[in-house]
Amino acid sequence: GGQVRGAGGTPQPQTSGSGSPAGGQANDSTFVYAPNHDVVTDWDPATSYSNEIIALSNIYEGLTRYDSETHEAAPRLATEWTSAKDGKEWTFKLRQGVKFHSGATFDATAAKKAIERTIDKKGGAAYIWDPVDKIEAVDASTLKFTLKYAAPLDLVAASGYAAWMYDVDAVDADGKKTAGTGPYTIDTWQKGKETELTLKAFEDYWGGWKPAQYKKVAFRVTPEITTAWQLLQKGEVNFVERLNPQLFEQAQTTESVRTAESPSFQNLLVLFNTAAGPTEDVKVRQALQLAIDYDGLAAALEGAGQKASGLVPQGLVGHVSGMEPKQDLAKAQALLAEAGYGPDLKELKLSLTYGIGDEDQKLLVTLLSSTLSKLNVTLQAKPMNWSAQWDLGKKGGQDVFVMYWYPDYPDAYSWFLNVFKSADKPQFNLSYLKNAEIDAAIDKLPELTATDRMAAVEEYETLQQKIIQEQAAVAVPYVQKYQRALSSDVQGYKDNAAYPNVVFFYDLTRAS
Amino acid sequence: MTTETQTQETQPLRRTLPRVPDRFAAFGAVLIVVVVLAAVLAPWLAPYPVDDPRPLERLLPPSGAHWFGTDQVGRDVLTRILYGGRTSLFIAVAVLAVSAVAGVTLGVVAGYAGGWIRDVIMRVTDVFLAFPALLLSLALAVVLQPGVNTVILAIAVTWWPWYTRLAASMAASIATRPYVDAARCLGVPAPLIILRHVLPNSLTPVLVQLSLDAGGVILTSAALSYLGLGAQEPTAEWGLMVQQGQTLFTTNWWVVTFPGLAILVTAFAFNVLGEGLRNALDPRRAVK
Amino acid sequence: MLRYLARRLGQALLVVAGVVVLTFAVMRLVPGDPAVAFAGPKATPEQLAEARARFGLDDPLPAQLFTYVRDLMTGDWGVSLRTRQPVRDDLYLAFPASLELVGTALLIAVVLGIPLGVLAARYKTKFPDFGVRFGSMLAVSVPVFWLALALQTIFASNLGWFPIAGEYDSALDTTSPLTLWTNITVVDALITGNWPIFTSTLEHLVLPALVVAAYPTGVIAQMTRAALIEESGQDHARLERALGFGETSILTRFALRPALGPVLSLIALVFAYAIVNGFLVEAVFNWPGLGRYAAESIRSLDTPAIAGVTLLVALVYVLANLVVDILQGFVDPRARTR
Amino acid sequence: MTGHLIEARDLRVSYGGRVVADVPRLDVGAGECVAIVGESGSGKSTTLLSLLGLTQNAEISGQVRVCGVDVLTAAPRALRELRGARAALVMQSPHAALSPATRLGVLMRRALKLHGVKDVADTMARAMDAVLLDRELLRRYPHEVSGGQAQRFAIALAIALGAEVILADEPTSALDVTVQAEVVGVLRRLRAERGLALLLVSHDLALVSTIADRVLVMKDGAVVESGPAAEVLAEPSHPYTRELLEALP
Amino acid sequence: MTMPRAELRADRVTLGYGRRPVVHDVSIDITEGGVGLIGESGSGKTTLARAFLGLLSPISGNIWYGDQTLKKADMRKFRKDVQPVFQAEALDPRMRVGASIAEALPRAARSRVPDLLERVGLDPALAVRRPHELSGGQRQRVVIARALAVGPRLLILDEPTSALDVTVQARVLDLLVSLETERLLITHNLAVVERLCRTSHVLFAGRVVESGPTSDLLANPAHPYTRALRDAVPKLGGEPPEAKGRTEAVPAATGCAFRLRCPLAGPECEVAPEPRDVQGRQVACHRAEDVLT
Ligand SMILES: Nc1ncnc2c1ncn2[C@@H]1O[C@H](COP(=O)(O)OP(=O)(O)OP(=O)(O)O)[C@@H](O)[C@H]1O
Ligand SMILES: Nc1ncnc2c1ncn2[C@@H]1O[C@H](COP(=O)(O)OP(=O)(O)OP(=O)(O)O)[C@@H](O)[C@H]1O
Ligand SMILES: [Mg+2]
Ligand SMILES: [Mg+2]
Repeated sequence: GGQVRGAGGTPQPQTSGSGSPAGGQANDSTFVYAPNHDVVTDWDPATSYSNEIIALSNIYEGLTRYDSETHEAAPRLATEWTSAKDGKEWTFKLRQGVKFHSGATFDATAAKKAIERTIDKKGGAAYIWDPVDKIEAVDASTLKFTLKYAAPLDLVAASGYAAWMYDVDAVDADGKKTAGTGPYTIDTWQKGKETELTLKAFEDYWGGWKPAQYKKVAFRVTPEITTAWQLLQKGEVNFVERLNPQLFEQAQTTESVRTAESPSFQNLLVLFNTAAGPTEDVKVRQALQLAIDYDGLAAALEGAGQKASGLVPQGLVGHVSGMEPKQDLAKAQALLAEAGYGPDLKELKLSLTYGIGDEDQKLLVTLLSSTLSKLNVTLQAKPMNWSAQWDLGKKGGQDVFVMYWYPDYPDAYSWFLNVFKSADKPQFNLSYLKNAEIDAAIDKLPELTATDRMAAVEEYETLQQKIIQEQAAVAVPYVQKYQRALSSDVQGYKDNAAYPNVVFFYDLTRAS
Repeated sequence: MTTETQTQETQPLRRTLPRVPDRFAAFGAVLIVVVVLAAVLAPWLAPYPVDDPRPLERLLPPSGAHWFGTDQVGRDVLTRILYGGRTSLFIAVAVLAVSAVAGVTLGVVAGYAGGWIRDVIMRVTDVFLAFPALLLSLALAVVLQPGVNTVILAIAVTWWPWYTRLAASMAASIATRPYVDAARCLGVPAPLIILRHVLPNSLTPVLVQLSLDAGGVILTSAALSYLGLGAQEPTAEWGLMVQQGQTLFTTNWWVVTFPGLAILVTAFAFNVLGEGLRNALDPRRAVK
Repeated sequence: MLRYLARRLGQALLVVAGVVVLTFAVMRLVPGDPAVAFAGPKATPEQLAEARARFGLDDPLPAQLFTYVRDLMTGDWGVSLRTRQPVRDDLYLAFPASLELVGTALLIAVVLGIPLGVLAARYKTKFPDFGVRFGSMLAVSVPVFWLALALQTIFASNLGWFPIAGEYDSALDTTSPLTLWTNITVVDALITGNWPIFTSTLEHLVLPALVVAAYPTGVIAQMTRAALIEESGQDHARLERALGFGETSILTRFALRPALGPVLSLIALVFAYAIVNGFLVEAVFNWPGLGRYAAESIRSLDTPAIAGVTLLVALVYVLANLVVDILQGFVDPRARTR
Repeated sequence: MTGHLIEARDLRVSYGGRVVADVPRLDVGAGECVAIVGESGSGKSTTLLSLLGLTQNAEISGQVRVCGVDVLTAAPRALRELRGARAALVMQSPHAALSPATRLGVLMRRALKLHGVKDVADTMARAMDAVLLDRELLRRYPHEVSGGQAQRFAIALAIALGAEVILADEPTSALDVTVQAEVVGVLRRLRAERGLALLLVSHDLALVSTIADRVLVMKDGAVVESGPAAEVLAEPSHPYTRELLEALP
Repeated sequence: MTMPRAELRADRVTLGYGRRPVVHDVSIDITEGGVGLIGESGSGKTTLARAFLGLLSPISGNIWYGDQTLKKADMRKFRKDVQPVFQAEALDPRMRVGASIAEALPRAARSRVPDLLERVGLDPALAVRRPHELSGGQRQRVVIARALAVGPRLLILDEPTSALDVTVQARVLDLLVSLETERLLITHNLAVVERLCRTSHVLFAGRVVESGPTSDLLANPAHPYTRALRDAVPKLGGEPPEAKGRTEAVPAATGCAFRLRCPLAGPECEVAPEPRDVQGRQVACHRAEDVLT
């Protein structure tokens, strides 16, 4: 028998349930987002850990949301919070009158159940709740966390993954129902179709609805940048998450299109093997750091990347300004010579692995290998699929490992804990750095962040100097920059680096 | 089967080539010579060093200094096309050599031996034929790390069955020829019969097919590069160049158009020559 | 005929078995752990172990092959590491769209290619012949992805004659929802009389189908021409001439049918080729088909999905060959007794 | 005008400059049978084909009139009307001469319609009867009938179209002698009944001697001897003809 | 005869391609004085020849070589003893004819090529030519020369002259007669059989329908098919051969295969006739006595 594609067989009701719009012009158009790959793979808000963040962020809400301007957590389902006992106890006051899409009421018990379920599922980014020892629903509107060790729980609760509040009884992995409190719910979902997902307004959203807001959203999967750009020009889509620099430039001068640029929390790490091989010699590592053409790279990226300053991107606590690296070939050659390599000395052979199909990484490799060949250094660069690259990395199979890093919740701690804290079996510590002093400093970071901001900032700065300058374990060429393009009639768009590629559709209105 | 085609099969290539060569085919041959020369002489013809990125001179449109413009890291597109020809032609020649040698050997044995040997070889061939070429190449490229050698191996693995099929059918028909029977009656051992009689007489259509396929191999390797699984930076290769330039199609057309044209012209030249040869030798032999 | 059919079927099954084993081998050869692909880039060791157990990756290889074959037999094509859906469901969605695209392309190829071949054969060595040969050589030589970009930019973006991308205007999903029977949009729209979606799909089909059709059209035109010229040089054409038939009617009424034999078997080959070629085109035109699915799967090393696509394409190839062999019996009576 | 149905003067056919057939004079009148004999490759088939303008890529000079039509200068349309309807060709290898994917009946019906014959069904049936072929054969494809049947079908075609002239090229070379006897019998009957002019090509001297009125002997493209069959074969004047006759086993 | 006989005989062989038998249950001894095989085209003559040469294994029955079946026989010796002469096509078009002949010789004996060419009446200078540069008659002689190179005692000749002109044919036949070898000759030219073979077998639809001394057989056939063959041969200056009216294209599937074309066919012919001895000949016909005059 035939099943119906589209509006579930029932034509849309002529008048929507919320009654007539209160003044102003109703916005009956659909906001179309053009992502470059499939949107949803995992509908479970507990375990979702992938591209679906661009949809789920509009369906689910957390207790807090990171504010990209103040660099702090801002109220969302929690209206206010306090921490006590050196950051080991946190109490959140919850917003009243919030309803789940399922009709159930959001309260402290529901929140507790949601977080506990997320922790139990152990999927995705559930580890962010690791510090939590106990959750208590003190009363309907008060939620209290007791921690095992100090942690900035307000930032954890702002995470884009594993921090959603949902009705645990209504979770549906098949993508037919949603269990969040957010402004949108699923309208249709057809995996594999061009318009994979459409969302519709949740009429009982606690924030209420204004006429100019978009009540419908569609995700139209468009893998080719050129195609996306042409669709945007024709007005068939409203938002393209990323264009290349040339198209972006063209977009800036195109009338029907607006552009937005903002730095992300994702930076490129060039990790040098500190444990074995020629890069065990710190001089070689420093020489490599100096050989990278940072300015050329940034120029070639034409705004898709921005020269990094230190390990922590701008916008996060812990960012240090004035740490921008510079190419210095003379010094690099001198350092190499000290290590016994160079144009008139021994040839240096280095192996490097990077992500296959990544244009920006490829650019880095292209530039670096041609520079190094002048220094009598041969770079054997292997593009690899992530799982293969990582497998090799875990075995210490290369001299240089190129990868991106980004935090799961907006906190610089992730770079230090995961990438530079020593480990017997390296997971992401792919520079294989083993330094007790650094380890000790890293361990102190959460508590400092939760209790003494100023001290934390200082500690972050010292650590970065140690890792980048003294140890030369890593070079950080650039932070990725988002270059968005959107229809010029869309108003209210603001990028939030803590939620990569997410558009909060509720905040948008259409100019008439 | 008409007697006409039978005699054509058995005549030496020299005799079956038309006296007035097909003008179309001749045109293809000339084009191929030009392309090959350009590739071979690349180091002397190329105006710039092949691997010399200058980020500050990136994406310059075609001009007197850079006839075909520069690419996104500031390398001269003309230079890279000239050098890219070396890679692409090398890939084509290597793939065809490997797959023709493997395929024809197996095919001739299958066709001559018949019986279960033929059955086994042909079923294996069928499996590889049914296996989508591009997909198998892709899988192999993933297994073996992308790069020129992988491209060669990957395409060859999916290419040989065609020659096996062709050679097997030729050999099977040759094996029933009286002169093969005569050789068997004289007591000539089978390997020698294959080498002396079956192989030389099966080769003509294979030659034609080789020429037709050269274009196909270049296109496939370009498609592999296009999917990011072919040649890798900083190797100059046409498919890779198109792939890297494709997002610039609307803004910086020269980065993608010239390498695309290079592929088109080369594939065209080989196809034209192959089609000309085929028309001259056997108009009916199936194309792929 | 029946025995012949049975034999062909047996052979086809053998080939399919071979493809299954080969697919399995390739899947296992791929370095890097499928579990990593499943569990994500920042997976913890426990998550990895769980994934490994789930996919039976710790079993010995023969056991894995056995499980794989048994699952295939029961219709379980595995679960995609990327979409986390059963691969069979994914394919069930993606394949019809590819079929729609490739089917249309082949239709175009046949409808254009055969008459062009006839034209060339009729005016052999004259201008039309030259034109057709030149054009068809170009068509088989042009890199598809390049052609796709060029046509899209020129005809959709600059001239605005055709839509840029997509299968049909998705706004129609709400105004005139489509009832699915075959999952092939045009077909379903046609049989349910859904004209808005039908016309919209046709509009969207034009450009990608033309791109995919380029290669088969060229090959079919060449092949038709060669076969016709061969046929019209045969003794029987001389008899037809001796009976007073004109050249055109000899070509179309007598030579074409026997000439179609080789052309037909070509179509089977081209069909599989076009599906794979479609992979490159689908990305450019946002066509929600197998190609996009395959490309994404390859990028994320989604081995069950890659294996599924491979198997499906191989099956289609085997099936197409089978159908062509049978069809050939109808077109060329000589083939029946062979 | 001599009133002959076939009339050729100084016919010279060459391929790429090489003369393969040079026939100074060839006449065939109504009811007559003329045979061309000679060694393989001597230009017999070429001569026959050139009489209907059916050679490919050949240069032809001289004059050829068949049923009053000047074959070498006639417009394509006039040629098409001549061929089949008035002058029919029976080709060397019967199977190869029939389009493999066309049923015999379809071919015959198309040919009859082309030449505006009325009562198609009736005519077809009568023609098949005339060559003693089962009408059922019309439903078959060429590969489903035997060589003798195909040969007789070709003759049936000529009869159905009412041809005045039949040019038959080695109609029996591949056949077993029993089948050959059948084919020859049909042709003889037609000559007697309808005044059919028959031009026969063969290298079987014995066969020729039994049915031809006149004979042309060809060697290396040239006619070396010609005259009444009985005379030429009984008292050959040219050494080659003698050689041919002596070699008969 | 002083020369030892190359004993080769077929014992109730059934031959075919794939599963389909085309020759049924045929027994033929190759005896002194030449053995002829005649019959309609497609009746299986070539197939039998290939079986005699060991190029095709029988589906059932055996080919005996001396007192051993071919399967068990010493093939090296067999190959020396028995050689085929096919049509001129039996030369590899790419090889010089000298090389084709030399292929048959051991390395040391390559110098014998000119001798062999002379023996078949060819100029040794022709050795450097390729087949297409020779006339049909010359090519046929090269084929014979090559067969003779290994010193065979028996030649299997499949239509050695049918592609040739009568004049050339005569010369090749003279050559064959002059050779001191046994022969199995396949042809559809009755006059040639008469000249070269003491015994003959007539094949129809894969079965031997009549065999016996050639002269007897042609002078006074005992099978209606043999008689039809003889009668249909046109005679120089004679009357045109008589047409019989209806002939059927396909042999009958059951009973006597010739029954549909046989003027004498009666109800008994619905049963396939077994070969029997009639006046010193083997005949497979129920009405052989009526055929003999
Ligand atoms: N289309 C052609 N192009 C070139 N040469 C040709 C062509 N057709 C025939 N010939 C040549 O013309 C000569 C005469 O050929 P033709 O077919 O007339 O001989 P024939 O007397 O009929 O011989 P046969 O008895 O073998 O049929 C031969 O040498 C042949 O090779
Ligand atoms: N290679 C083959 N495969 C299948 N069938 C074959 C093959 N060769 C011959 N035949 C068939 O076997 C039968 C006998 O063929 P064979 O060649 O022995 O006939 P023949 O008596 O030599 O005929 P001719 O006088 O025409 O040479 C024929 O029906 C033929 O079609
Ligand atoms: Mg002839
Ligand atoms: Mg034979």
